[in-house]
Amino acid sequence: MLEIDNLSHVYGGGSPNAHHAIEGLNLSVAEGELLCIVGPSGAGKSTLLRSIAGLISPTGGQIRIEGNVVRQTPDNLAVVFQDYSRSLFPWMSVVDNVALPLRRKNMDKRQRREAAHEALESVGLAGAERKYPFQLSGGMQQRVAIARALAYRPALMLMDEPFGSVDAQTREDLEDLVLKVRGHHKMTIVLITHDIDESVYVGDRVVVLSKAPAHVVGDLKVELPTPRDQISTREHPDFVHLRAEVGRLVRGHAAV
Amino acid sequence: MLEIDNLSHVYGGGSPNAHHAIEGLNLSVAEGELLCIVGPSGAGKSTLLRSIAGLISPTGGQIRIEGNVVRQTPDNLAVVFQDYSRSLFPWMSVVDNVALPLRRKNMDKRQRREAAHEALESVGLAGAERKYPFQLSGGMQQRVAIARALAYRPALMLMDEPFGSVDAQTREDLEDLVLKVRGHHKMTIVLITHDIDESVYVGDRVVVLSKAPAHVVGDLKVELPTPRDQISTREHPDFVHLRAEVGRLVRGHAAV
Amino acid sequence: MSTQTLTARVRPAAATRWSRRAAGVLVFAALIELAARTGLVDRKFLPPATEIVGRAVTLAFDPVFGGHALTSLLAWAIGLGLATLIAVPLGLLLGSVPIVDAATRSVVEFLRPIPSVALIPLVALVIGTGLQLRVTLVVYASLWPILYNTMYGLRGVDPLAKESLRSYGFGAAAVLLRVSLPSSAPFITTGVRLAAGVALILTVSTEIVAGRGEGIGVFIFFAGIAVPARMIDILAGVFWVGLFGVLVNALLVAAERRAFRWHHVRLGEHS
Amino acid sequence: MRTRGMRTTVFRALVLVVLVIAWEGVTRAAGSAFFPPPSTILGRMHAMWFSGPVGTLFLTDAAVGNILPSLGRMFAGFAGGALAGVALGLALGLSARAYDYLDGVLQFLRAIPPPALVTVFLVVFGFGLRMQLAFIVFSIVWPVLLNTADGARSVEPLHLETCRAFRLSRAERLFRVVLPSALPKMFAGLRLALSLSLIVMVFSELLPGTTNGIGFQITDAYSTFDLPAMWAGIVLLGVLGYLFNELFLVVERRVLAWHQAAQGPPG
Amino acid sequence: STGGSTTVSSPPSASAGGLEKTKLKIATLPAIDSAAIYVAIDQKLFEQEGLEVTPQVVQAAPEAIPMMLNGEIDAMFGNYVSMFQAQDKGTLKLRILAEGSRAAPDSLSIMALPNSPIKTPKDLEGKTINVNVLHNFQELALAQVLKANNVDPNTIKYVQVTFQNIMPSWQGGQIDAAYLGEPLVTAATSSMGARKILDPASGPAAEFPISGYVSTQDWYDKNAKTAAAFQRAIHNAAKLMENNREVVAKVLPTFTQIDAATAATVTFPYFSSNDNPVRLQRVADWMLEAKWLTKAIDVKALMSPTTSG
Ligand SMILES: Nc1ncnc2c1ncn2[C@@H]1O[C@H](COP(=O)(O)OP(=O)(O)OP(=O)(O)O)[C@@H](O)[C@H]1O
Ligand SMILES: Nc1ncnc2c1ncn2[C@@H]1O[C@H](COP(=O)(O)OP(=O)(O)OP(=O)(O)O)[C@@H](O)[C@H]1O
Ligand SMILES: [Mg+2]
Ligand SMILES: [Mg+2]
Repeated sequence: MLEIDNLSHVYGGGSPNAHHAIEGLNLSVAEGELLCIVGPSGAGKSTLLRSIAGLISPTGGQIRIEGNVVRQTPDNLAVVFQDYSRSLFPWMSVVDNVALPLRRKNMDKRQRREAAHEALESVGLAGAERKYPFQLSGGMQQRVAIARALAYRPALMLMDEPFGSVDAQTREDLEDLVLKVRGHHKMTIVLITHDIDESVYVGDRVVVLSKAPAHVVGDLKVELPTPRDQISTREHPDFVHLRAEVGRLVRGHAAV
Repeated sequence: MLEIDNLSHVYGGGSPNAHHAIEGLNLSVAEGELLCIVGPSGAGKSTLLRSIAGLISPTGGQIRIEGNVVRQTPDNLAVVFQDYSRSLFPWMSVVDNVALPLRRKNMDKRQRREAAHEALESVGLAGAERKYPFQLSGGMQQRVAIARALAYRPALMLMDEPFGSVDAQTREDLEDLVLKVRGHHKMTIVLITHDIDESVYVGDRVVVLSKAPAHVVGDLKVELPTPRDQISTREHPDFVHLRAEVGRLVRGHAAV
Repeated sequence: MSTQTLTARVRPAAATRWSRRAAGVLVFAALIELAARTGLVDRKFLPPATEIVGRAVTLAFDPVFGGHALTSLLAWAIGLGLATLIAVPLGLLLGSVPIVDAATRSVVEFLRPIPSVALIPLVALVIGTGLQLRVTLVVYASLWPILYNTMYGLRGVDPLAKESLRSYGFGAAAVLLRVSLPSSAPFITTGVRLAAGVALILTVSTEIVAGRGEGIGVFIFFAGIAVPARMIDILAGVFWVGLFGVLVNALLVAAERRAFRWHHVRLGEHS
Repeated sequence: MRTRGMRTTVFRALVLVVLVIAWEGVTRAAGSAFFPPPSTILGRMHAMWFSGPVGTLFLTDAAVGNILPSLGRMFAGFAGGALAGVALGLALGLSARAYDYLDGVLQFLRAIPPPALVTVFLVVFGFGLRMQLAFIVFSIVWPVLLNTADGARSVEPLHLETCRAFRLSRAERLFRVVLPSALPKMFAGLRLALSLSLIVMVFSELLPGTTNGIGFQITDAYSTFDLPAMWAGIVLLGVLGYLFNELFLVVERRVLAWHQAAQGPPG
Repeated sequence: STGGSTTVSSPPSASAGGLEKTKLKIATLPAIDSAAIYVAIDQKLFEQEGLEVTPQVVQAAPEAIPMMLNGEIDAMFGNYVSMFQAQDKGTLKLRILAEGSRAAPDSLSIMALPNSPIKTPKDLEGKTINVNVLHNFQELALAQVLKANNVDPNTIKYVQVTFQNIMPSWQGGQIDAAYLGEPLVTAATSSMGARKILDPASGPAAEFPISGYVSTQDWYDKNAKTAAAFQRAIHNAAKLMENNREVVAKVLPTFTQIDAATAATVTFPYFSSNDNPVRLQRVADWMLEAKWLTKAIDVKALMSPTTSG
């Protein structure tokens, strides 16, 4: 579904303090796969995600989605940004924020509202529909951003640290929610996370990026039994083993 | 050092959709203590922090710092906001962002720069001084906010999920950094976190808040050997026990 | 500068605010009154405030003055409305398509500093001198504040908000209408408020120079060519113009507060 | 980057040339005395202002005696108006108290047509330069004032909270936080005020007692029906406005570099 | 209360047929000089000619030229100096329909305040004097009179001051002597005790022609008979006004800001009851002498012979 070929990205190209964020990165994601990306802070993960979404154009290499080179934002894509609070529209209520992208779908107003409502409920924000983003706590805002992406039911979902601001319990619920939705609607998901346990728990595959300039230094298939379960999966010996493996890769390359 | 007496906060008081964020919260923090606060998303943790910092005035109860009722922002206080990216000034370079609050201290320009430089180095941003916030990754911005608070060397430091956006390795480094600084400069620290392991690892005490309206449902003293160590402390039987205890408290009250 | 205290940005009670406003206005009026009564300025040329207001009140019941006022009002309203209708879309275009901005900038910047007085004979020749002359000049002058506030407002839109919508496959036009426009709407409204004042000034000024018999400006002109000049009438006319300006501004501010509640509440100005 | 800048410059010049040619064509075809073709206007501009000796940079006496005083008045008025607008705007934007006290009066003054108050200005300020400057300042202060107030009021709340948390002094908060974040909006007001100051400069030269200036030449030309001379004045104003604006943009780009960079490419 | 319209003789037969146009819009100024047209309306003189004239007050004469060019009005009342300048610059192909006003003694005046050191015309040398519009008939006439009084006109500094601001500028000392027209002359004399220094409409500039009714050559070519009828009505009005202050005083408050009391006392200009190219040629010649014209103007060619009795 998604192929990344020798991707490079340089910020401020030409200037003396140009920054090579990504260099020679190769990666491919199969249809329906849930790929987790982990890597040190400032590696270039968000840059990679923005490139896939067609929001910035790479300075080298190519990204293809279903065979088509990404030149602008591909159809049927949803992004949960790392800076979730700024990605919400302050002039709209929470439910309107979630419903807005659904205008791209063939839905009438009532259907959009319903879908938005349902998505908000699934992230535990049933009572907050009529509030404005600034009236919500950080974690609640983050969940609105997740609900917006989920309601959209994209073919490809890109999530940049989507669960960073919620408490442990909610986080587990959201992980399971993503797994459930993925199963129902055959989405392909690329999820960036700093939580190594999380990457192994939700991922079909975990890719480890190096420090900047980012490239792939580890690519592990996660073959844990499905459906996953917060208690049994995390106790599975493979889980413990994979987690340690990913941890080693991240640490090893962060220190370089 | 810090005493909170029967604190309440209602948002939008008077209006039909008033929100009781905090109700009847009592808490006291000793000089030099590192208190961790955990609780479900939307509980009212950030609200509590803002009240302590004198940024909002509580609708009920009282907060005292060193015996004085907080009416405006107390002296010698530093805050790391949850919405770190918005709390940085986009028109200033990273080093200027960190150096700005130091004008309150008796330092000349060179000293301020040096202190800022040192703080940035300690959070692993030695190369990024001359960049502007928008040129940094999410995790790097968060570390700038931390560096700004650290460089200030406040008597009371309030941190709202300060390590949410950094990778596992960096997170551990920053935890140790906070512990180290605290030891050197006798700060009192209140730290909000969603990571239960983290709360037990860095905290002298962990307070668990309930769902909104927030009040204290658990208050555990952490009596682990110091100095703490990422590997041995986390393997300590007390650690494992405390972690489970905090987890139970959070989950129990999140579900209510 | 009260932000250092806890009550920062909490707006005081409406009664307090209105009494402060009234105090401000009274002090201003008292200054004029004093200047005239103490002979600081010749009261032939600046009569005391009480006399001005007294005359203004009687004017309010004068049907001739009412006719003048209605004429001016009509030109003002049409001019400001047209200016808004032209300038907002134009600002959106210039602010979002750099190539259009680049192409038109030299022309726009060339036209902007041309004073409307110099244009009066030219416009009069081409389109005639009735209401259309006034309206044209009003549109020409009040276009700019709206245009520039729209363009500068667009620049302040959070790029991440725009990216959010783009990532869902919305095109440039949709992003412009659904993100950039609402996000910069408060600042555009400030531009409209500015333009409302400019339009008022232009309406009356054009009438003073070339009113063709109707409008508050003509009333002022005639009061000026009397011997001796009826300063009291001039200033009473000015008083009504100023009062109308205050009224329009208050209405626009109130409308803005309603329409962009999210903006003001977020900024902590609880109303 | 640089080549793109070059290309837009060339493009803009091209647009300008095409427009001037069209203008020439249309006015020649129309043949109205009120609309002389640009070639005639340019000829007149040259004869009037730019055919002087090398020693004065080709400026004629008329140019030195009219353009320079006008520019002086304009810049002095602009500086005064900009300063007053920024100061008042900040006060209004930051202090609810100042806003309440001043709002009514300022909104009243803002709507007043200056031509109606010429006599009052004359009595208060007297003939000549002082009155002219007062006139310019009074007219151009409003866009700066309103936009500055808007900018000062819309500072990101978390920035202000950060200031308070770190107990920055008022001056630091004002100069390091409020001002920079209001700056983009202030610049919109300043840019409006700049061209407005040219316009009002012309108006001010219609005031009693004026004996020189571009505006004076324009009105004198029209009252004697010397339309090419009037157009010469208009074109000169346009050119000056264009040049000042370019200069302004250079300053703005420098001052707001962070803003433009943080905003990313437009669109 | 009509001023006796029956005394005016006019050939009604001439108006009966053949007028190209019967409804006319004429731009006038809110000043005494424009009185003839209002008297003609008031006394139904236009009616007798088969014309229906609507005056359109404008605030300054140059404003009316675009209106005339685009057909909003048929003719206008304007001062000759401006009109000749427009003719000279090619802005307008001028046609004078009828003469209007000429300066009468004491209708214009150079005045000084009671405590001013200016006593005689000679004292005006190097002084600042106001005019309504620069380079216009005020300067033209005064220059001739000053020369006749042995004063160098080139030493005078003229500043343009709008009507309304003459008094404050004068009292504020920003002008040394004031160049006033009626009704200011009367007002300054009575209320401020101002002294007359010089009459700019005396000597060589006596009965100096100030303003007239003009249209474009183009309009005249299409409406020759209407123009003749218009001229007759204006001349008849002027005749009526010659010995009859009341007809003038009656109309003044309707289009100027002069009240009835003032109207009864002010000095009127002369209203021309026939057209005389010779006296008008003087204006053009002086303008040429002052280099306000680039070439000579043959005024006669712009005028029609007087057709009224
Ligand atoms: N607009 C920009 N201009 C210049 N440099 C940039 C820009 N955006 C990002 N960078 C640099 O690119 C590098 C990668 O940034 P990116 O945001 O992709 O990191 P990341 O892997 O998402 O990190 P984190 O986990 O901290 O969010 C960083 O070093 C950052 O400084
Ligand atoms: N400005 C506001 N107006 C109205 N309600 C608010 C406002 N700010 C916060 N709230 C509400 O108060 C509650 C507590 O918010 P707070 O930000 O303190 O939560 P939190 O514990 O920090 O949550 P999180 O862990 O998600 O950041 C939330 O339910 C939120 O909706
Ligand atoms: Mg990132
Ligand atoms: Mg929070």
